[in-house]
Amino acid sequence: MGGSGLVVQDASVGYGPVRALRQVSLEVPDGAVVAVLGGNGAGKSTLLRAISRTLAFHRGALTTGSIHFGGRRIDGLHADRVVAAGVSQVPEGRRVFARMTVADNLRAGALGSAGSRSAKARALDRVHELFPVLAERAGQRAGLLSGGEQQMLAVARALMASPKLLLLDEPSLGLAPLMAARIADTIQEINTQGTSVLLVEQNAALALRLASRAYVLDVGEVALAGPADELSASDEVRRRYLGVVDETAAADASRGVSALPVLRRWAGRR
Amino acid sequence: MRFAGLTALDAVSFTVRPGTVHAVIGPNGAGKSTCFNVLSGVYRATAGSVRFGEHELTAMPPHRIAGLGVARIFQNLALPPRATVADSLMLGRHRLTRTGFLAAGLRLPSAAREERSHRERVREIAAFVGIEHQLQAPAGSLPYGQQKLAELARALCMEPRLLLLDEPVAGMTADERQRTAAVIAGVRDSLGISIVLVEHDMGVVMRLADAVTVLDFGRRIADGVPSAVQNDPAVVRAYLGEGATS
Amino acid sequence: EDDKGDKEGKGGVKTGVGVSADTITLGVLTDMTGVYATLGKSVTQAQQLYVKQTNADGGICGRKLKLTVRDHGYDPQKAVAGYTELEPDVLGFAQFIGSPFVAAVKQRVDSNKGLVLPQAWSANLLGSPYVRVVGSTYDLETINAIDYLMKEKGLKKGDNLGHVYFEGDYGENALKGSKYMAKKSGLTVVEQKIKATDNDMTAQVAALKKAGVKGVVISAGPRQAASLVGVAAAGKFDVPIIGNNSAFAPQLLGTQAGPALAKNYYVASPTLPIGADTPVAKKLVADYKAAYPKDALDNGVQAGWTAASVFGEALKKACKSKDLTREGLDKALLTINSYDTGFGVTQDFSDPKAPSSKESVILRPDKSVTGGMKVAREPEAAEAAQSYTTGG
Amino acid sequence: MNTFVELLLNGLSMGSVYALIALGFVVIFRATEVVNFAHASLLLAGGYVTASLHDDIGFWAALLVGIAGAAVVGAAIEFLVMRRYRGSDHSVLAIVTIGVDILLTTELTRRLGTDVLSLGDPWGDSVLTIGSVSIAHTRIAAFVAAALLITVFLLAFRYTSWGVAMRAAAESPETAALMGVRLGRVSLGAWAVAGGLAAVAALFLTVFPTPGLERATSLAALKAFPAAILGGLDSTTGALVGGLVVGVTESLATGYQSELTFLGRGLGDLAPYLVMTVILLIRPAGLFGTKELARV
Amino acid sequence: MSEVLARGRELRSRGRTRMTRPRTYVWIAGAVLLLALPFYLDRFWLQAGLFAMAAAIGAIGINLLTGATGQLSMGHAFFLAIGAYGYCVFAGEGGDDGLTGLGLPTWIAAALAVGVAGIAGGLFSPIAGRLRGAYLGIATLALIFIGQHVLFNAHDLTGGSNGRDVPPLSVFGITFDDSELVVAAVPFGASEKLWYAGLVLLLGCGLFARGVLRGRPGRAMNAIRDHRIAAGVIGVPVARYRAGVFVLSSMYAGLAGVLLALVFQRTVPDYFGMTLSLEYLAMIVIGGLGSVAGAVAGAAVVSLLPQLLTRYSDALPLVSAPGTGGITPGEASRYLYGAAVVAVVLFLPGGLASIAARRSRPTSGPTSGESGEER
Ligand SMILES: Nc1ncnc2c1ncn2[C@@H]1O[C@H](COP(=O)(O)OP(=O)(O)OP(=O)(O)O)[C@@H](O)[C@H]1O
Ligand SMILES: Nc1ncnc2c1ncn2[C@@H]1O[C@H](COP(=O)(O)OP(=O)(O)OP(=O)(O)O)[C@@H](O)[C@H]1O
Ligand SMILES: [Mg+2]
Ligand SMILES: [Mg+2]
Repeated sequence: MGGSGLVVQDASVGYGPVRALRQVSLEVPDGAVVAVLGGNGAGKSTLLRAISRTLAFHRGALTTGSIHFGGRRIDGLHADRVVAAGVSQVPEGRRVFARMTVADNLRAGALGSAGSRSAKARALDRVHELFPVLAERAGQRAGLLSGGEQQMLAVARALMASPKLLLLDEPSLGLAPLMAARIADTIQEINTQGTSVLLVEQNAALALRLASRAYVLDVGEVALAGPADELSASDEVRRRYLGVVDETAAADASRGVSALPVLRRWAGRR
Repeated sequence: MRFAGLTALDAVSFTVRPGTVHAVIGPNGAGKSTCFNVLSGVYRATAGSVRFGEHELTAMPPHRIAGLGVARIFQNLALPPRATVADSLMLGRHRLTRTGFLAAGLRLPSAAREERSHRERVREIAAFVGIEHQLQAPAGSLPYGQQKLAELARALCMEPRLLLLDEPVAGMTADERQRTAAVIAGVRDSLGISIVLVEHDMGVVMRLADAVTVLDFGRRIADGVPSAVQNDPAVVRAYLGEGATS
Repeated sequence: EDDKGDKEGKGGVKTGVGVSADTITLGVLTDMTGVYATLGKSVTQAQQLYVKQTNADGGICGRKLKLTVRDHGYDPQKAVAGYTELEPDVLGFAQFIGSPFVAAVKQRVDSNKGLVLPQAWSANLLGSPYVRVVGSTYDLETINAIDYLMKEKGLKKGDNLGHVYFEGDYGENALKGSKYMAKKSGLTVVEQKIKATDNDMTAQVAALKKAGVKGVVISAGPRQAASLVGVAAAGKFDVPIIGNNSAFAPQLLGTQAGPALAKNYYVASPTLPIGADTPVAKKLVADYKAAYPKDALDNGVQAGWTAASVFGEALKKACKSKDLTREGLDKALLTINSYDTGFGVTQDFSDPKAPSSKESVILRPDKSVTGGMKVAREPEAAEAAQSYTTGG
Repeated sequence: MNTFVELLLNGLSMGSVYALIALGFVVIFRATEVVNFAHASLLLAGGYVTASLHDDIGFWAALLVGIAGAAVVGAAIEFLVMRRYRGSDHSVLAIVTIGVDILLTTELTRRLGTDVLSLGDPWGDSVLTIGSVSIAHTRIAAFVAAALLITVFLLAFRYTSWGVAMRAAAESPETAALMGVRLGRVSLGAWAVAGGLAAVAALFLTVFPTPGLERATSLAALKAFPAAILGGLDSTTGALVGGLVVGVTESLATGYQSELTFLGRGLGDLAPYLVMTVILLIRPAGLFGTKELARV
Repeated sequence: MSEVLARGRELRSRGRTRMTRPRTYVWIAGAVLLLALPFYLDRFWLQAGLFAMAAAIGAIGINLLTGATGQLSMGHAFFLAIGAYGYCVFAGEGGDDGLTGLGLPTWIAAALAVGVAGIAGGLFSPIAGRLRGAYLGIATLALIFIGQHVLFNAHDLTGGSNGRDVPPLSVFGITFDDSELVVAAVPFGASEKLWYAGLVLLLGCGLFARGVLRGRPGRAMNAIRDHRIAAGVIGVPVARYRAGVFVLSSMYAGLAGVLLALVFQRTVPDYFGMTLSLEYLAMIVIGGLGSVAGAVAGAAVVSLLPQLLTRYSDALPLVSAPGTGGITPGEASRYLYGAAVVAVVLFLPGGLASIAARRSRPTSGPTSGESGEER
């Protein structure tokens, strides 16, 4: 365990009978940005849950393997202890505290951090300049924010804890291109400030641009792993995750249709 | 559309031609979902009106609007996590079925017949969307992307005449996006229903949309065919950002 | 029902349900975990004491007495279930707490003829030859109480009389009494209905004050009485306050309210207090203290004892006439017309329509005597009470 | 007229006791969204400890121990029982508290037996009389205590992270855990606090004008339901206002009973519920409660 | 009883072909047993059973409302009261001790009582429609207090604190009273006869509720519980459905009330208090939210347990005679009851119904906890 940072060693996860991860090993060196790609159900979120110890909330459990952070073993800790250890996560699908105000959501984000009041204040300012809308809406209840605004809040909330390692589960989900770009810049920025990042992202182009290293999960197993640029070169990745750019809408659509069973109108309609 | 203080939608107007995909795009918080909420009766417009064919939707309760064949998928998933996908889809059939408390309670043959025929149709639609093998799984255990598909299927189960899609491909990988895009195109072509599409993935928008409306701060800043809109400087400034096109 | 076929028992005594060659089984449906727990506990313990002693001196009719106790915790379902369970195996019920429940099984009692002595003094329970109220009913008690206020405490024609009473059988029956008395002697009753959950009588006192009442009757629980008296005293509202038998518990004398109670509170009771210096009373006190050192000597004790001894007396009479069947027991009871339970009041059971006595003793709290009660007026029935037809 | 004033005052003072009880509900609801039916037995526990100790160690010490004791009981309930159910449906948890309540109440009433215990408070039955209006010292004390405690909690919730942690934990345990909230601690704390509050409430429930602590004391906890609800189940201010409203309604309904005979007598404990229903019709989440969201 | 239904449920969830045979045997065995009981058990047991059946009917009702539609109700006892007293008023002969009574044929009276309960539910549903969760729950508590107030004060209708007699039911010339008719040398009193009436009613109610839950209405109800707004957008008339369910569950309560009244032979106002409402909640939680079998199982437990504990209280461990300072039988049974409530929920998340579900699905899936719930 010489390598500090995050080390996941052949972790397997099951949700009851459902096997979600098989023998997954992965490493996030200090100060690195590592991306995880994978199709639906590949197990990306599961991986993050395993690291942040929130599997139990989904009736899942780590069956084999170990997870170390900064040389310290963290599987077996409670979720809140993991946070205390400096790992914070942006959960999939926003998960803002809908009934609390934006401001309180941000305060909640800072709960886990050991930082001083002033540190928290600074974090808050930074977050506000990143996402001005959150400052405007400080008093509004988070559940009323728009999808994207909620996403921003979710990211901002995680930033409030000023963690050592940031786990991002699809941070650009539902963000406008402009905003997605800004998130990307943010990730770079906090990374340069020394926070290492484990990035699960469907926007593979963006992910691979940011990451130094990337893993590709497929149905619960690591299918590919390597330096980001190598992966982005591999045509498997290009096809599945970067999407084939040079295809016209019409052709593509028609291909899809012919590939799919055509749905006939429903006869039973009166 | 106004909420304490802020104006989420400000005199927005656009028309969706039958059998086309009409994209509504715009920065976060521009008012797209609000627009959907107004269309589907969740919010009541403070001013202005919504017409659907010969019907005036403005003051209708949601279920009436749904009854007219307006279906939508939600930006934040709204699938009951513990119910099986099949049941969620059957719920989509609600407006097309008649069985009431009595009929269901007394298990009248009519109820059974109805149930059977509609389950059949649900299977078709699930297959069409590509989640037939998940029908018996509790929706909550599906990965995010497939839950999105399940929602789409549920909307289709309503046999809609107007389909409102709020970020249908969010959280999917590129090829899954293409597949979903194809499904949507397939819906338009094989059922010929009109679709309003809210999506941040310009690729998909460009592929699918026949017309595009761009909102910002609840106001309409552009309207037209995709290619034109894409190069509209206002849109680039407010939404796409330099170089982020395609 | 099947073993109802009466048999010739040993000693040529006809026996039936609940009576075997060597035991007489009596049912006890009590409440030791519900709202009447305080009463139920004392009554039951007293009755068990009675049984123990009777058996000690040879039992009745050469048979030992046996109590089968069921604690229904004032839950109607349990109560009815308890009755259904015990009825086929017991001769009768020496105790049944909760007049609504007694009412609930009344029909069945009439058909199976098993004697029931309810621990409730509501006139609504009268009328059945098999459900017999021991001592004066609440309405009579209230009449006597008011009579005392008028004779001794300067309450007079034309005055307003406050009546604070429980919702339910007890309170409403008492109210009948006060209404009747008011009509008789030109008073106006100011009603204040309360519930068992009300423990703070401040609002009631304020209301009564406003109405300018010259005396107050309280037909509620000890707590309410204590609160009422306390608040009245504190608010310099010193009109005489008198309560029904159930509106006092000696435990109260230990609390804040103690002094006020001793000063200005009276209680109407169907018999002399447990602390009376009759031989029976003295013996009971001694034995009870011995048997249950930890527990207070409240009126429940002698109520329970009285009921038990009445039952015992009836059994003895039935034994004489060689008929321990339910019918026999009933006949026997009807012949008892002047039985002194040892607490100063003679009981007359010859008329099923009437309570066994119309008299009440007026007591007043006193820390020094056992049971915390001493006599303020000897047993007596007001003429209004004589003329009053119960339940009417 | 001054009957009215007297009734009003009495209502307010009684109301402040209800407010204390309601506050207990609110604290637990905030932290766990559970309606706690075991609060009644917590009352009894607190009162019992105080009552059985004051002779030996003096009232104030006894009260402190009582508060501590009740807090421990509360914490124990959370630790031994509620914790096992985390994540279950809220109505399920409510039922569990009922089970707990049955257990505790049975035990405590068994210990209480037929006694009526005094808590040995310093105020006795002395009253403050202004003009023809008199109000018991105990009630003034209750009022002060309630006001104090509730302000304390308001401040605590506003200015410490505790309140945020509570609400986060209540709304989504998983996400809260991701924020580093120690779910166990939060709910444990909440239950302990609720216990302590119950002990204080028990004190004022059992002092003059009520004779003392005995098995029926706990029934008063029911009165706090309408209080907590009409104030808004998750609002401390709500608890106070709700308590006062209930107290006043009850007092007036009783005091003017003879004027309200057409509604049938003994409206005392019905009236608060009627008021509550009306308020809920106008404000479905109570006066100060957070409204339910309407956004998809 | 619950067993049978529970298995019935599986019959659906598992493949029919393979399962049917053993299941049907269980069905038949259970049925025969239940039909035979009156010939062997004495009145206490039959009465206990009847209480349980009535409770089961009520529990099914509240499970439709709270379990399946997510509307927490603590006012169930109120509707039971309406059923019970409604029956008395409709069927009772007027006049006797100043009680109003319409003296209708008893079976009509029963039907009317159920109807009235339903109407009462309908009248309350506008309020219910505005409230949610705990707020709704405690708002419904108001019903209890109103109910109690009326029961105690509207003397000429309710007979006040001592309640009023319940005229025995009579249908097809059979009168369900104690006038003994002897069947196979066994005297048939009220309980014996009512037993069969109870069985029929319970079976009917159970099947009806299952039909509702499995079918279109059930899905709509669940949707309302899980995501109200979405349900509306998908085309479920939310307000109407909530009202509908409220009416339906009130009717179940009403029927339960009628049956209870017939068993009690006297209505007792104290009975229809808050405790009863909470017991009904306990039933569905213990049995399993949202499932019919669960409701029945829960009802059996919650209503039988206390009676049995009381009956055998002397036999309970470490009890001592009253006065000796130890635990009295009554207290002991309270302890056990409380402990049972906690324990059942603790060890069977998803309620008793989940046992059945587990057995049918040994590899407990991620949501096996809830698999008792029909969704
Ligand atoms: N709570 C759960 N119960 C049962 N199975 C689950 C649960 N959550 C996830 N799974 C299963 O685990 C596998 C991995 O799910 P996961 O959510 O990690 O995929 P993902 O890579 O995050 O997909 P997406 O990109 O759509 O978020 C999937 O097959 C999913 O069905
Ligand atoms: N019920 C509400 N109360 C208050 N504000 C609201 C409400 N609903 C929406 N808003 C505000 O209106 C604005 C528009 O919201 P909307 O959800 O329509 O944005 P959007 O275009 O869907 O953005 P996104 O692309 O992020 O989903 C947002 O700023 C949001 O905060
Ligand atoms: Mg995921
Ligand atoms: Mg949106």
